[in-house]
Amino acid sequence: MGRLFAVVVSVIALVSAAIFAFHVWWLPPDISTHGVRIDRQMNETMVVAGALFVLGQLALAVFVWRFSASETRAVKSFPGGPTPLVVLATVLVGIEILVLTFVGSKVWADVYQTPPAPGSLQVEVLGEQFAFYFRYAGADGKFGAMHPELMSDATENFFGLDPANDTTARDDIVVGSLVIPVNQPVELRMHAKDVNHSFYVPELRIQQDFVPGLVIPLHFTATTPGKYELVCTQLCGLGHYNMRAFVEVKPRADFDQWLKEKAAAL
Amino acid sequence: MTHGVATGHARPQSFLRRHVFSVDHKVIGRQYLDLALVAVVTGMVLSWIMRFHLGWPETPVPGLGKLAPTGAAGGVITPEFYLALMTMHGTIMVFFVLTTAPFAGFGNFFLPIHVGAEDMAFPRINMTSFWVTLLALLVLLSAFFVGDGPPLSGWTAYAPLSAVGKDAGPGQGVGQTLWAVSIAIFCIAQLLGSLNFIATTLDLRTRGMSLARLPFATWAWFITSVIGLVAFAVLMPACILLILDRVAGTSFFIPAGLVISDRLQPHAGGSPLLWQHLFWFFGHPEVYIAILPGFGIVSQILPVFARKPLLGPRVFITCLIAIAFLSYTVWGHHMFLSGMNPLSATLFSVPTLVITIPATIITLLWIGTLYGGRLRFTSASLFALGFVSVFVSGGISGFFLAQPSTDIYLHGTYFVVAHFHFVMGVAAMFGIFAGTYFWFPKMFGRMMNETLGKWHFWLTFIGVYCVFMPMHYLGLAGNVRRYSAFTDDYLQPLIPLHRFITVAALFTGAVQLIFLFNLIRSRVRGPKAPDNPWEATTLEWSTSSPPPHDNFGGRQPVVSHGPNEYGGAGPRDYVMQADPQ
Amino acid sequence: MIARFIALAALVSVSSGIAGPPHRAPPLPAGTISGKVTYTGTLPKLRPIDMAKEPNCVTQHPTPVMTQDAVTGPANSVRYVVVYISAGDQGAPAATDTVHYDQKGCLYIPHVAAMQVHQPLAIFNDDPHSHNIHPLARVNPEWNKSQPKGAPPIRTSWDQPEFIAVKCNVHPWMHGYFVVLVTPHFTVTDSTGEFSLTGLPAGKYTVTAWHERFGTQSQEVTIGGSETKTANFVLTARPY
Amino acid sequence: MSTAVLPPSTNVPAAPVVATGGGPRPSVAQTGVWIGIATISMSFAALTSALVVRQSSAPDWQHFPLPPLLYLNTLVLLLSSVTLEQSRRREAIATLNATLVLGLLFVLGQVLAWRQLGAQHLLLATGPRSAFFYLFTALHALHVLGGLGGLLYVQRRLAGAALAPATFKAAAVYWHFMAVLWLYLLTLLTIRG
Repeated sequence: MGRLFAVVVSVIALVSAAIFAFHVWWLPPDISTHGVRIDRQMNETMVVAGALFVLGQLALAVFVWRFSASETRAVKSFPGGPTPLVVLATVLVGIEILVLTFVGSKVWADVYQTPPAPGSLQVEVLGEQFAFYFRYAGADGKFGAMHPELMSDATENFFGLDPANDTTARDDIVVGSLVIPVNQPVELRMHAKDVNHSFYVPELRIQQDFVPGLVIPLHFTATTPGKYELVCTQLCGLGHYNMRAFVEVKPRADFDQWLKEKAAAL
Repeated sequence: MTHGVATGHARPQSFLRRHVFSVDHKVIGRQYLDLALVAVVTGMVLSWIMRFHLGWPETPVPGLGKLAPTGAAGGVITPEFYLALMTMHGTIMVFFVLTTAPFAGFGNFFLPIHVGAEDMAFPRINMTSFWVTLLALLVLLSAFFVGDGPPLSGWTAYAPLSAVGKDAGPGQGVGQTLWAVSIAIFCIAQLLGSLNFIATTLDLRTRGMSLARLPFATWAWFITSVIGLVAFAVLMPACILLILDRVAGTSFFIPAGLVISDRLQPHAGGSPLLWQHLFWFFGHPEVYIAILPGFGIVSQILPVFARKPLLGPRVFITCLIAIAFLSYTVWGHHMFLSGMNPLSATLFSVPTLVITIPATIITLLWIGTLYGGRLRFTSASLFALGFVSVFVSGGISGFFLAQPSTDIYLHGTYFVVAHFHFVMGVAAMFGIFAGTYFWFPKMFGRMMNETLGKWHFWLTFIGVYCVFMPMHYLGLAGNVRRYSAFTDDYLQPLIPLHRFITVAALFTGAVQLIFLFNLIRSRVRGPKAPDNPWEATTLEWSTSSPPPHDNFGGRQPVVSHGPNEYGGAGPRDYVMQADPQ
Repeated sequence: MIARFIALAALVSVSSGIAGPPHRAPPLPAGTISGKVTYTGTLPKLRPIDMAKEPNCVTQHPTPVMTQDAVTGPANSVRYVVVYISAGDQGAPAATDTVHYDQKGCLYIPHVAAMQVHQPLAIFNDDPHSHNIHPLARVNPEWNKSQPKGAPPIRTSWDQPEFIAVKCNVHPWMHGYFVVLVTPHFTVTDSTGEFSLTGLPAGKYTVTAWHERFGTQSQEVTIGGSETKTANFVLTARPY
Repeated sequence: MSTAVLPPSTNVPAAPVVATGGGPRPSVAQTGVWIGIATISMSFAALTSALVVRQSSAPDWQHFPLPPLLYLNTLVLLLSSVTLEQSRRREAIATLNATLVLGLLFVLGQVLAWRQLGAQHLLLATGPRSAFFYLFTALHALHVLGGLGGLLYVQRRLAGAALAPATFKAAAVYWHFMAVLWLYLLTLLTIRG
């Protein structure tokens, strides 16, 4: 039975690892400037963790195979006692932790602890049960103030703007898709209207929660034109699974044209 | 208050006092395990319905339309019903199975015997904590029968979704209040239980039972109860604040200006992140509350069946203590992307990674223990070995989630689901199974059927890998968790993989019927168990199977040996703790 | 299938404004109040509804749908105005025919559905995806239910008179009304803004016109016998 | 091979018979009380951090003077600790009864203080500071009531001359902790005004 156990564990470990190694299911291609480094960090972690996983499972398998019951043989203790194992684990895992932390925290810091590049396109994002809405400042470059008491889905006043009294709000463009120009830094300012939501675009390698009561900044640069899906990853209620929007990355000229059309329709 | 073991309590005569409102820790331990069994069957059935829905979202579930006319009219599961099932599945499993069975269940039965006491330090408090746990479970389950049904905010109940009331969705009215009340009640039960475990371990050890001679499982229960004491002492006030926000109009977690379903909420100034901090300060240690008893059980079982001592017992205990300490410094890794200060993400990441060192050491100690042993394969030892395997699988994926940079992509995906199901769900369940096969003879005086037990192991072992390993792949492909259907274009190609998982989950679930059958049949028809069927050393094996009311038949055992003396030469290769010097 | 056909037929009848219960024989002699609803002032600018998050709803509407909170017709006529007898009515048992409310192309059809208290209401989902129906009732019990593709219709009724806003949280632009009335005499204007309340016995009535954005107006009308009286309403529109 | 595991027959090695209760045992009651104190401290520490976070999360922390009655209540509670200590040292019933009365007075005084605040329209949901005030005082009062229950038990055992000194000590430790906890909460509520 020890041999059976060893074989089953080995097969499970090797098949599982092979599916990872051959990228049978894998991340979609990256379309952001910072994503390359996240992918590299992911790959490095995958190699290290994968090695530990396979080695751990195989060691278990080998020991179980080798030391199955035989009532005649005297038991032997592990050579050197626990000390070599403690040293092995501490050194091996310790080095791994140091490396991952040094490299990884730099990747993290570059995405979340740096200010957005000057000249970033400013877009306000509103997360609500169960949709995202996006706001561009319009011709005046200014966002109208948000008034929760004026928010109304029925009249499409998702951001609670007050165009009657607030002239900066009149030219704000509010749409249901995030349209951005390629290769231009974008800065989002994220508002939650009701409960927690999250902003996740797998291809952009970016994810960030919306928190009610806070305005959360997020910035990135998209490098490949196309249409991608933005989904909510923070449980927000019954329509959570259907809370999504599309991110359209357009060439600069197309983006300008789109913005002009939207402004004209106001 | 009681005077503990010195005066003891006589065996009561009435049926109610002996079997229902018993203060005997053994009866209470069995009651906890029975409660966990009811809970785990409920939780598993809920997960079947969820899995079925994920594979075939538009196919009506036969008969479900009658059971849940609101949530699944015509058998078609609504998104809110899916989320309600998910919330109840998580809450039931985490609190009423993974906390209850390995810790409160086995711990209650065996901790007093392990230390050589005739009962817990406070038997009446012990009884109270069981009945309070049952009350908490009943309050939670009652959410199925009220108003719009159970809450849908998940077992983490993030505010303000959980705090603002019924505007936030079906189930967020009475159902969510019942959830919060149930968890607050559960905290009371756990605090009382932990108090008993700690006092018993500290004060009621028999002669010769130094701390160094405590069996490993008891060490694990002791450390778990210290963790639990701190963790549940934080969760309870958090639940009280949540209840006040819901029913008394306070604003601890609800900020100003929220508009939910076109209604401006009458709250101001609260902090949603406060709930997350309080919850995860409890929530991460809770992971260790679920898994550390498994560590103890496996460390106790492996030497018995390898016929040699656990490698590095002192290292093992040092690592347990290190994990307990570190578990309180890592809660922020659940909140990397929550909107808290990004700098603190790095600070929380480091202890999270460091905690893998003691965990790795413990794993190596188990594998090293096998070296040079004479492994005997029983259902118990197979599940203990399986525990090592699934714990490695679950632990490794933690490397990805502990780093903020890779968590950016994987947070909120099935990768997380795979990780915690392996490490705290499956591994803890394997610990429970190992403990059951190991201690059943002692608890009920009858042997379990080994053939059925082994079939149960093999099918379950392969089954859980088929269920949970593919979830890593889903996560890598960006599959978001807590979705009731995958309508997004990029998720649709993943549905076949979901179907595979569903089939595997239904299969693995069905396999558990073997266990259930074995459990019930062996309780009445199993062959009589000898006192020490596995040739083990700890005190429970020095008394009869099952132990008498006062555990040692009016005698107080004297301990002269550690729990780890296996592999000696001679006809009997082990020395029992109660053997004379 | 037949039931579905009848459902649609009834739906058309409701949405085209002949919502009065047709099966009850009106007491004779009976009068009629008819008229037209128009507006003065500046209309709010209609915005195209952005349905981008639900692509199959986008494809169902080749030209973009405009918001429905201020729909007007030729000659300043106002659509979706509920005109009903708010006082003077003797009351009547609830109509037994079912009011049908449909979700199609991520819109509520009709936008405004008027019904009597206790009158059966059936809500259908004709879209190939899930909706949730959330009537924001305050007097009546509020509820919020999803209706996935393939789920049976939701059958219900309301016990108290109330103007209930209905929304779909999954598609925030979906917005409509259940107008629950005591009287059997009510109608919802079509794009001509014209209405006609028939079968009124002699007596003094208050006729009320309600519009979700332009507010409420009432007039007193006395019916002497078998006659037709005119009551026109002019509502005030504001740009914001 | 599964049968090979079972030893042919196992006799329980005879554990030496020892008279139960031999030798002095540490008081489990005292251990229990100290663990309880640790737990209660942890809960209030969590609530304290909640207060700090909540106070900084929005500028809506209203200022109101605490009812002066609280200071009188504080004296009553401190006095009860003194009488309890006297009772414990001399095993005297009279001073124990006085402690019970003072403890009850303290709880009644807290209720009166709530009523005074309520009369100023400062209720639980009025604002964050009043919410924390009611929460802290109510939770503390509940724990004091629990302590009173324990003291009642002590009183009954003392009257029946069946009280272990260690048990009395345990009850006293808990009661003194209630006073310490209250002083902490009062200070917190004052400096976080």
